[in-house]
Amino acid sequence: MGKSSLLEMKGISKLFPGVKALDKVNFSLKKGQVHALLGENGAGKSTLMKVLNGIYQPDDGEILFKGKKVEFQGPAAAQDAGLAIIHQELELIPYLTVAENMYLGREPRKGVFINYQLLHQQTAEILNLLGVEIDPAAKVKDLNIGSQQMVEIAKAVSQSAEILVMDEPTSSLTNQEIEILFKLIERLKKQGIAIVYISHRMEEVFRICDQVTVLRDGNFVGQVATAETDEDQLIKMMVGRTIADRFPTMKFEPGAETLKVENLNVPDLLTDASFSLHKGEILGIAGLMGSGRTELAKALFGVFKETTGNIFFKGEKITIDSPAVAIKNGIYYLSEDRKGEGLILGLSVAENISISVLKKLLYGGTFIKEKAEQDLANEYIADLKIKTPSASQRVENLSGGNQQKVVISKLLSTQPEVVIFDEPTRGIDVGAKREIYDLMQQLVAEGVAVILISSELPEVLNLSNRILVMHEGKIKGELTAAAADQESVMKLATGRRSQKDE
Amino acid sequence: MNKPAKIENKSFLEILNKFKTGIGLIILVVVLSLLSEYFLTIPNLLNVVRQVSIIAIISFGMTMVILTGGIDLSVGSLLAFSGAITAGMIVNSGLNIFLAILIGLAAGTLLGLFNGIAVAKAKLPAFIVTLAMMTIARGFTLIYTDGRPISGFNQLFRFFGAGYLGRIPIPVVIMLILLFIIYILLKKTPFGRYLYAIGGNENATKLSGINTEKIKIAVYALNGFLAAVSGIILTSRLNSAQPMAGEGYELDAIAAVVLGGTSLAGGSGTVIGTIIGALIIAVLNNGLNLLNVSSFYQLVAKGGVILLAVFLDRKSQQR
Amino acid sequence: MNKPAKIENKSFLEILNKFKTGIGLIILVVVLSLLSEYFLTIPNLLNVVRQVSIIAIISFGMTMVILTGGIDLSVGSLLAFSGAITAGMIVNSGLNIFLAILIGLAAGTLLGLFNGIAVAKAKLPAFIVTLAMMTIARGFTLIYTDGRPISGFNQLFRFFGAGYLGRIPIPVVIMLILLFIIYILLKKTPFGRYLYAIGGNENATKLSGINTEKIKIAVYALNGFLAAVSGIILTSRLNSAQPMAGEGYELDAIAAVVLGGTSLAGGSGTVIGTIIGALIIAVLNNGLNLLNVSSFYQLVAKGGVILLAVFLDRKSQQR
Amino acid sequence: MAQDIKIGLAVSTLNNPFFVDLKDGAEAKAAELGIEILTVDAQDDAASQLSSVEDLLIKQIDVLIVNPVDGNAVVAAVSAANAAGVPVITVDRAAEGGDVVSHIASDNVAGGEMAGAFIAKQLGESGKVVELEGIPGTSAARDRGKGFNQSMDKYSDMEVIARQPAAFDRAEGMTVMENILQGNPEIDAVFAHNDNMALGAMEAISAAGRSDQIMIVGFDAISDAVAAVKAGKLAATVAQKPDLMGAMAVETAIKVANGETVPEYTPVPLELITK
Ligand SMILES: Nc1ncnc2c1ncn2[C@@H]1O[C@H](COP(=O)(O)OP(=O)(O)OP(=O)(O)O)[C@@H](O)[C@H]1O
Ligand SMILES: Nc1ncnc2c1ncn2[C@@H]1O[C@H](COP(=O)(O)OP(=O)(O)OP(=O)(O)O)[C@@H](O)[C@H]1O
Ligand SMILES: [Mg+2]
Ligand SMILES: [Mg+2]
Repeated sequence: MGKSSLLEMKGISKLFPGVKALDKVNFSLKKGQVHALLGENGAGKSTLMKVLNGIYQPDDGEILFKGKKVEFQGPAAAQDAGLAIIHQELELIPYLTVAENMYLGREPRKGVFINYQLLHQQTAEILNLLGVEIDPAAKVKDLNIGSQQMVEIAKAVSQSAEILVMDEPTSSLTNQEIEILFKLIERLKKQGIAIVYISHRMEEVFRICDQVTVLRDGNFVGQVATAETDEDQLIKMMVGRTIADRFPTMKFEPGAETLKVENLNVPDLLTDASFSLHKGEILGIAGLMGSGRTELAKALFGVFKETTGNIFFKGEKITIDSPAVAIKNGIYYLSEDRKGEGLILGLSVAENISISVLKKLLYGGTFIKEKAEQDLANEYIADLKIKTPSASQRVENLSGGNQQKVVISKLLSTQPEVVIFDEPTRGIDVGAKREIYDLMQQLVAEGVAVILISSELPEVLNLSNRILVMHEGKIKGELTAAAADQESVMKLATGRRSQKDE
Repeated sequence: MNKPAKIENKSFLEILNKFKTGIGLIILVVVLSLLSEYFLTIPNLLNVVRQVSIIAIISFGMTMVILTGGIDLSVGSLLAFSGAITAGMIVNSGLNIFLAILIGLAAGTLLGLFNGIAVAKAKLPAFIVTLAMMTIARGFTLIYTDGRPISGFNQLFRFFGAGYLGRIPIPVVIMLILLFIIYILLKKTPFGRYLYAIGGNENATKLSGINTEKIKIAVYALNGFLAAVSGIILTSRLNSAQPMAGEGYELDAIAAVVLGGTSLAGGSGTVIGTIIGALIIAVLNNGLNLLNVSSFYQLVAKGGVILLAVFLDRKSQQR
Repeated sequence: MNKPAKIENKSFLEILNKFKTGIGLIILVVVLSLLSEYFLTIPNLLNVVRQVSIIAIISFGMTMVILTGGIDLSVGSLLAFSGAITAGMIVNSGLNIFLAILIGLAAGTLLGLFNGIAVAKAKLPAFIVTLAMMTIARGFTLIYTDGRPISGFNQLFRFFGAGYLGRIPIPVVIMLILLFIIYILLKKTPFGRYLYAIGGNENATKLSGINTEKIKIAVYALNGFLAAVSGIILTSRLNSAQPMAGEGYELDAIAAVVLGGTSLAGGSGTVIGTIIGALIIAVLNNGLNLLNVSSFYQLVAKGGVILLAVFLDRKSQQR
Repeated sequence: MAQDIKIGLAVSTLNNPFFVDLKDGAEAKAAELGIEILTVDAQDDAASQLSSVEDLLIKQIDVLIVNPVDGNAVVAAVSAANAAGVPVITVDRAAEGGDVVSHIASDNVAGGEMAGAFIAKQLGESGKVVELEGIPGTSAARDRGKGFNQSMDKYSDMEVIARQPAAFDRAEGMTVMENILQGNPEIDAVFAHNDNMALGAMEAISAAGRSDQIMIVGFDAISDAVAAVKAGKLAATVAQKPDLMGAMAVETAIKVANGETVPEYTPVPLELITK
């Protein structure tokens, strides 16, 4: 923390009603440095960065920027001073165009009007620089999540800030897009721009970061140079204990066929999907973003109205035309979109967990047994180690990882026979990830059939018994665990050749 | 960890908040008691609760609709329609009173059901559907009555609006029973829980295996039913079915719901809050009448107090 | 990647959709032309556009308010208030007409400003704030006019409501100018884009360093201004400021906005859609009169057609 | 002879039985004489009345009968008809300008006075009276109130102790009366600007058990009210003859269309209906 520090945050504390999110945290950043900020879900990473960007005012502590004390009254002040942030949650305006979003509040003008020509030109330049093909005039709502994330990144880059905060920028990017981002980071670094990088993916931290600062429960744990540490040490700093392996050793004893899918079609989204699924196995589904994995899962779950094809459940043909029917048949889908499709944020932990089985918790078929509901919730809170003050806490107030565990509890409460996990570990810290893997292991051991959709290839490779690879709405091939590696999956995923069971 | 502290803190604040809406009412009551000697008398208070009953019953249904994130502008017209049908069945068609009431209730429920189907199945915006229904049902009522009131009931029918149980007016009894039922419905049954869930996140609710369409249809139908109950009570109370009855009641009902702390975005709110909201409006009307405030100033005072009440309420919620 | 293709596809669909609302209008026009020989005549069409102008001007403002995710129920009362103030300044205070108009415009803007401050600064729900303002402004109007219409203007003042530019009625000219200005405002200026941004994601807009409070206050004030413009035109057209003018116009304006495809949740919609929506309502009123549909059946027909129009519109959007 | 005459009838509102009667009277007369009549309803909105009159003019009517929402605002509609060369007859309420060939109405001010005088006489020129007002700003509320208060002012011992609006609405009349009853232990009479409010007040008063202390006078003589007067529950109601008014308007319109001269003002008899 020498003289050349571009930024010094000293003794920062931030109190939310009843929660001490930050407790005397220190953080420093040098010019041209890529500095990782690590910690479990809810450790206070995002809060610290929001304090830095003037979104929250600290209750205590001071911020020195280029050696001078600063107090940003709002995001605009921080922007003016040369700070930019890529938010963890996408903060884009659906009905505005990419260009309008990128320059929101900073539009080039011609008199009182927006200079659209210049706006589109500037936007195109930034997007080109990033190497992504996005139309500046497209509406953001029409982009997929990955592209939206790239727009968010481009927006921050366009501010030509001296400090750029990236709060989990890769959680919804494809590998290809991640590579683009990393190249960009290298370039910005060379220009002397300092970057704060928040991620739950260790390999990324080791690849691009110089320094690491670790937070735990709102406290500063320590700062180390990346070169002088390793994964185990960082994990220990984060969770206070060591985690032996990232992945559990999976034992599969596939039993009878639970599900057989023949020529499942959804107009424009899914073409002729056929596969089978057995008791006690995990069927991984890999593919690039937009390859139709989610659509396949949702089609099985009865979300789409115009589905055609045959689904056999334990040998019997069934028609699934709504999630209710799917759940009745023992199939449950865990959405990739936790906030949009998983949780009811305003309801309590218990109310979220019980919602799918509420009808089984009734007195006289009419009134909810509140005690039974609480018991059910407490059982899962204990089993899954959900960090919450009580079962009646509003889900909104839980950290991301714990929210994910609530959705999983909801799923488990229905005692499903087929579970579809769609990106189950997105935005989840290392400790919690391992807990979710263990849970899958346990499900399989109990004879549940699992489908695992994930964009993190190591996850699919390490956890699956067999792997389906999708490309443009079609299943391009199937690989056994033994035959599958990064390369063989990517070949299929990019549609380079078609094969069956190599 | 200091998390347990947080939760206690929160729920304490929440209790305080619930209390606050009530406090607005209490302040109003105290002020009016000081200003008018007639206000705080048993007959006047019974009077106020009897007056509130019609709007309150409608606003119970409105609470449920708004909890799902919807709205229903047609309640005033449904009220008039059901009242007119019931009256017509009794007076013109000479039906048995209970049969007539059943038909009146069915009429309101049916139109409510139509609202529900248009909103839930056809996915049309509730605002427009119920605005159209407001016009259509008013048209039906005027056509059915030819624009004239229907009157001439026997004493039995008058019981529902003008009768008493001990000293308690029957409309108040009906209101309290409905309040109790709907309170339980919202608090203790899956149906009630699903209303909050739909208002909170309809998508997630659907993916949790709940038939959200069915629930929404049921809510609008129920709302139509409650409007019909109000309509029949009003008809009985006035001893006449007025074709223009209930005009503007939708705004009073929505105001009661929002004053009671229910969010127009859906997902949070209580029917207890709603009855307090309805009481604030009724007490205000009563007080202004008692104080003999001249009509133009009444409008200003009424608007001002509503604004003040919601301001105090939100103020307390913000901290 | 097939992404660019997808986007083209989408925007083509969108164009088709925009077209669709217009198609609803065209269908209506064709049907009415077949049913009534009087409908498709120049005098009648001029008649219709003159009739639509008052509601249209209000609904332009309403479009902006709704784009931000808000609502304004007070427009009808603001219209009456501004009209009354203008008329009073001319007739009672003997002011110069242009000065009187300025004062009238200022009156509407001021009350709108108050709405905006209550919504943006005090964070009160727009529905309740403007509902209270609806009552309060009506009270002010009645107090100011003592419940009596104000009339007795000179020919110059009557020009705004009853004059012509060539064959085009002045209210239509004013409406077209305002339509053009607001179209440009929404499409081409930062202010306009911020309205969409606030309605789309207020938090994100704030995080982009935009003073969302200021923008929201401005929108409600602007809406008050436009209500005042309508009020002055109406006063001039009727040759009298009616204390009860504009009652229920808020619902017509909102209906026009929603028929025009603007989402009540905010964030998407156009003022062109709104004018089409307003025209649908006006053509319907005119057509039903021309067809001599009796007034009770008119209500049913009007509600039915609105329902149908929004149904067709949403149907086309769903695929 | 009169076969191809087309009459336009613009009614202020059909949400009130009084005007429904007026319309029915006019339409019945027209049907009897085989005349085409086109009716439009303004729902008490002056602007909507202007629009619907414009729509009627498009249909090339020969005579316009208008029952104004408001006497001042209707001038624009009258002028529009004048400009189109269509003669105008006003019913019930007068237009404050424009060329009107004939006005047919009963006098609301006179009616209000009649009611006031009746109450004063019944009470021996001394007592406490409540006035239930119609929708503020409407001419009926204004004129009936004006007439009533003029007559009250004539008697030094007659006192109007409460004056509250109840929107011409029965439910509102009942609620407002209930509240007034709470605040005023001594009331001798109620005058309501229309029968709807009077009947609402009647229910409130009988529920409070004060029927024998308070006399109620309404206005309009709608059938419910007449029945109540017969039953001794209402003391009186001021009868207008809306159906007669409608019929007379049509007769006058035909005369106008045939170029005959008609009187500028035709009063329709008012009548106090008592038991
Ligand atoms: N606006 C808020 N109000 C109340 N509590 C909050 C708020 N924002 C954050 N918190 C709480 O502060 C703590 C720190 O949250 P923060 O979002 O900074 O965590 P994080 O380290 O970014 O976690 P993640 O990895 O899940 O993103 C958590 O306990 C969180 O619940
Ligand atoms: N609601 C929707 N409306 C229209 N198109 C959609 C919708 N949802 C997804 N798509 C499109 O369908 C295709 C597949 O979607 P999606 O990106 O969810 O696939 P995926 O394989 O599940 O990827 P991932 O799970 O990694 O996000 C994409 O082209 C996407 O843009
Ligand atoms: Mg975070
Ligand atoms: Mg997906």
